[in-house]
Amino acid sequence: MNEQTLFELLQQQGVSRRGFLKYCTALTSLMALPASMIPTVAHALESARRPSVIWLSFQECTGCAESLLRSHSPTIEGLIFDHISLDYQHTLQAAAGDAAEHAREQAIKDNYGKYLVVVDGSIPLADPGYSTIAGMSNLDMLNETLTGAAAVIAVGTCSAYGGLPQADPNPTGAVSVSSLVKDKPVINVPGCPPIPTVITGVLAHYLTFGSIPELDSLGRPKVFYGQSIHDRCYRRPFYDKGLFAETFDDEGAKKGWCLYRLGCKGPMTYNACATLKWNQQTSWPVESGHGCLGCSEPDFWDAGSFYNALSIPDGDYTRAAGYAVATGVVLGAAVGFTNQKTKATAAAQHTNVTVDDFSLNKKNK
Amino acid sequence: MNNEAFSSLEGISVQVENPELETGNFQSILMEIKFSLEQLLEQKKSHIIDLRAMPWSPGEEHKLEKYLGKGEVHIELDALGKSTFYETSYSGIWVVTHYSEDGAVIAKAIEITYMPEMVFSQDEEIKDSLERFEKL
Amino acid sequence: MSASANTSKNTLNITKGINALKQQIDAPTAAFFSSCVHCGLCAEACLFYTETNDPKYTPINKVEPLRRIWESEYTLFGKLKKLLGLAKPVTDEMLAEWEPLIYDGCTLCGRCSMVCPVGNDISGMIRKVREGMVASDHAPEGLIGASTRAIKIGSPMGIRLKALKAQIKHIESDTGLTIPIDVEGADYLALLSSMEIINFPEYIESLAKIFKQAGVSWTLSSEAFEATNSGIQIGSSDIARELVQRVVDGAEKLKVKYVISPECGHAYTAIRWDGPNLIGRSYPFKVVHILELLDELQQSGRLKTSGLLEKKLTFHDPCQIVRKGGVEAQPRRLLAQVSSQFVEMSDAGKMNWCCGGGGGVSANERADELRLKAFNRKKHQLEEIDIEVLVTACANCRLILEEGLEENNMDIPVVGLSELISDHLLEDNVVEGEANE
Amino acid sequence: MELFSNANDFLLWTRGDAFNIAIGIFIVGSIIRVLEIFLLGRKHDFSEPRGTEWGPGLKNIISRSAVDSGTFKRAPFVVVVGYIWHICFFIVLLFFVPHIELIHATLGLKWPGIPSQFVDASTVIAMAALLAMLWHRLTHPVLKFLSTYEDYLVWLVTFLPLLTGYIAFHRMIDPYPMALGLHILSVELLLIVFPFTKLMHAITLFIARWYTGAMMGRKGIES
Repeated sequence: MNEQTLFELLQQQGVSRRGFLKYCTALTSLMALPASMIPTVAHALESARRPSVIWLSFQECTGCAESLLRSHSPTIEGLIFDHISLDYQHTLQAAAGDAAEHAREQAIKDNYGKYLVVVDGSIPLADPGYSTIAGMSNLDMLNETLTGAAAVIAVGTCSAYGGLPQADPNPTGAVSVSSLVKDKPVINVPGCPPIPTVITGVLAHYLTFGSIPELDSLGRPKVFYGQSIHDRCYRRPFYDKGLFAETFDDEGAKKGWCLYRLGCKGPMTYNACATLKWNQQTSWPVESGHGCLGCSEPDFWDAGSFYNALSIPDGDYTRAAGYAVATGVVLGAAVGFTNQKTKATAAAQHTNVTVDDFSLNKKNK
Repeated sequence: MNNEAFSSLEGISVQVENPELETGNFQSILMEIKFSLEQLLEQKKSHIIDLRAMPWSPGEEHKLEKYLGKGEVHIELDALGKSTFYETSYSGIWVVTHYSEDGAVIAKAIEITYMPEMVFSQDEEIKDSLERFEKL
Repeated sequence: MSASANTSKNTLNITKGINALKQQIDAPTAAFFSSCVHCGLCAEACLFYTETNDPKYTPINKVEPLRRIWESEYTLFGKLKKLLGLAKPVTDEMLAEWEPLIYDGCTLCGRCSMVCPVGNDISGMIRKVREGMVASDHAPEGLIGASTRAIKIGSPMGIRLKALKAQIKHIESDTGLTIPIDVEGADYLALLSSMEIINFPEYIESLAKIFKQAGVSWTLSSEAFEATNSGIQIGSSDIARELVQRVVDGAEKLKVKYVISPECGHAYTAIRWDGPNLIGRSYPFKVVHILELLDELQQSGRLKTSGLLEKKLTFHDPCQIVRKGGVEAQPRRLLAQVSSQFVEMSDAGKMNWCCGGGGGVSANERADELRLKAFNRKKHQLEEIDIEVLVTACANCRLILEEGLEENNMDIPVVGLSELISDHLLEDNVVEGEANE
Repeated sequence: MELFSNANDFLLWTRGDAFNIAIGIFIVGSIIRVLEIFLLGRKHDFSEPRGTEWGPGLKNIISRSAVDSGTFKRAPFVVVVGYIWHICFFIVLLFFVPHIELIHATLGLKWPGIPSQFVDASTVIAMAALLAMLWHRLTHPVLKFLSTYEDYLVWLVTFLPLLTGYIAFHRMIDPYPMALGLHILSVELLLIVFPFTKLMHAITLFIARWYTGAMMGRKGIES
């Protein structure tokens, strides 16, 4: 199984050399590699094998899979999907029940040590009953599936960082994949959902080079998450000029000014929306006039209001300040009155100084 | 469903409200092109600028294409969907667009070269042609 | 009275000193210490630093004993520090070390208080530290002597009424003028500083001449002629109170409407600003500085002068009268009447530099060497303008200036402003003649 | 950083609990300090005033910002660098848009910001001024003599917010939430240290200037 190289597979489908080059060009662009890498990509693909992929869905909304599969025109992403062997995806596969689980076990056995595991959704630890598949807890299934995996791709913010299920108060005790998996490489592809191009870009990288791309400190591929939304935002010049939309329908908003004051989390969010855009590169949230929510960052649900500027504190600081004023007044008054007493005591203890009191005058006498 | 109609800004006739809005990429690309043209002449070295790898404000990319204009050569290729190659009004500067089989843009680049690599017949396939002729 | 020296059971010690410092701290002091950022600008305002380049004379450093008491007694954080043994205490040794800074290296000129960017009245705080110094027996010998003489004899220089009367007699016979003494119901009671009685009796003569022309009803008091208040200089409110009380008693006895503070800096501060607070009540009379009175007489046309002194001269602003007393415009208006070549020295007016002998420094022989060094500032100021006559309005400044000029071989006569005015008084008959026209 | 699972967690903590604690200590401490001052009171002044207190006191609050020419000539460095530092610091503090947003959210006041390039330049100048002041403190005989550990502590906690702000603005630490968190934390450190150090001058100098101005005004002295 899967012993054919990708190039051979394409040839079988009647794809010409030019078609292959075009495919490589698109793939290089997809992986956000410089165009000068096209020959390298082509060379790598000539000998690349079709990997087996097991897709596990835990506490999730299927939005990530939708993002990827419902791209309304099957483009290069679709091509990539044709060229992996998706051996288990319980939402998509035809098989059900024991047969489905058998497919998973079979894929593990056949590709031991070489297959990829894609996870979307977080894993509940408070009570396994919150999410089970075929009577098996998510944690058990993850552990079992991971035994022979080459690497894990955590697709979506839920699997990458816990996401919505983990948001305060986190009733299910949801955790991310990376907090459980310590002995395998984990690639986080966060986003709610992630840009489909990014999901396929990461798969393409593994497919092409057989290795995982360079990751940042949060386990995200640097090629896609290396720069903040803010730094690549076309509205950035307005931020630098101090021109801000104050409401969603004011003159500033119409002129396309910066959305920072309307709560845009662009400065703290690392993602590729500003360049890759969404819906076949049609637009992206900021271009549509709404600030970035920061969906590719850990705990973005709990990072304060989506409509508050980033620098605004989230805590109940007015109450804290109120208590502080009251405490300050009480303590200050107490200290103040003690001081008055100290001073009054000093005044009471004062003895009138006369010139006769100087020891010099006493001696002279 | 007409996918092509929704595959680009021009397709849904968006009116750009603020044409002055610029990222500054327009100017920097012109600089990069100028530098690449010098390299092409002096060292015969081609260069590709991937237009997908940079942020654009609405309409800015279109402005660049308009600025470069269209030249004498226009090539269309049909492999895994359409691809168009045209030389701009500046010789040596090509705009290359790859479409998927459904007409969606999958890659777009400016190439500074004598002729985009992909247009040339490929050795592997010339060999294949030869084989087929030998069989005659 | 002198026998009480033996019987005084009141021992001055560090406990008393600390207690006195505790008593001195008020809201302004706390605000000042809270605000200091150690910028060091006050050093540049202090002639003891500028002329020695010794950082220990930085004004804010001088008030360190008071700051320590404030921190450990009147701030919550300081109290905690004290509880944990982290506070730096005020000890007898510390006060002994600070004594020369407080008495020899500060004339209470108040220049630092004008310069401080956060607005701290540093010289006011140094005055407060002196209270603690006195209570802990750390006052310098010279000032103890002056205070003792002031209390026991009635004058810091030991001048008795007899000596004043002799001077008066001398003046009266010389000029034919009358110097009224103990005239009940007079409008003005004139005070004198002992320096004026001994060194500059011309002042008394000038007063008599001017008041005669202006028709001012005035008197001296045999019980309260001394204006100098050594208690203010040594920094003891108790001693100062007793001395102020004598003046108030004398003035009340003669039922005068005004008391005239003479050409003496600290006398003005003592009687005008500190006095009512020392005795804890307002006066039934008003206090005017002689320059204020002369200016008023001149403005109202009662004082007429003739002729202009055609020598290049300048006015040395006495700190306590100008910077700390608010009498700045008056001497300049008066000088404009009698001189044609008046020039200001650099930093003139409320930013003028001290002569170096104020605040009791002149009475403190130990400080002589430092004082002469500090005089270099004045020397430079005077050299810049090259004048022929130096006018001032403080007998103490005048003495210090004369000594400093002599030490530096600068031949410039120093004149009191009242004296200069009286020298240019219009002759009586001419006044009448003018009045007839 | 074991306390926090990630940089965002850290940022949230600095903007949440840590901010509450810092603002609490700042408010409690500052109120105590101000009450300590006012409750000490002033003795009634029996001397006959020549002028008023309120007007000259308020005037002195403003006029003390200007130094007399003689002192300026003697210490131009302290005056010039002091001015540059305070002006640049307030530009950065009050006109950087994220700061305005914070003030708007906490105090409800709002005003227009200025281009971030100016803020950026002001930050650099303010840091340079602070470094120059540190150098001056370490070399000038008077400042060397006067300085205590507190002066250097205050210098540090004042410098850190500028440095971390600069780092965050230029994304010199990855990830950004960590940089921003460090910036906020450094400001919180400043707020906490504020009531216990000479940083209090930012509040008490108004009181000090008023008292001195009032005292002089009473005597009829131009301050």
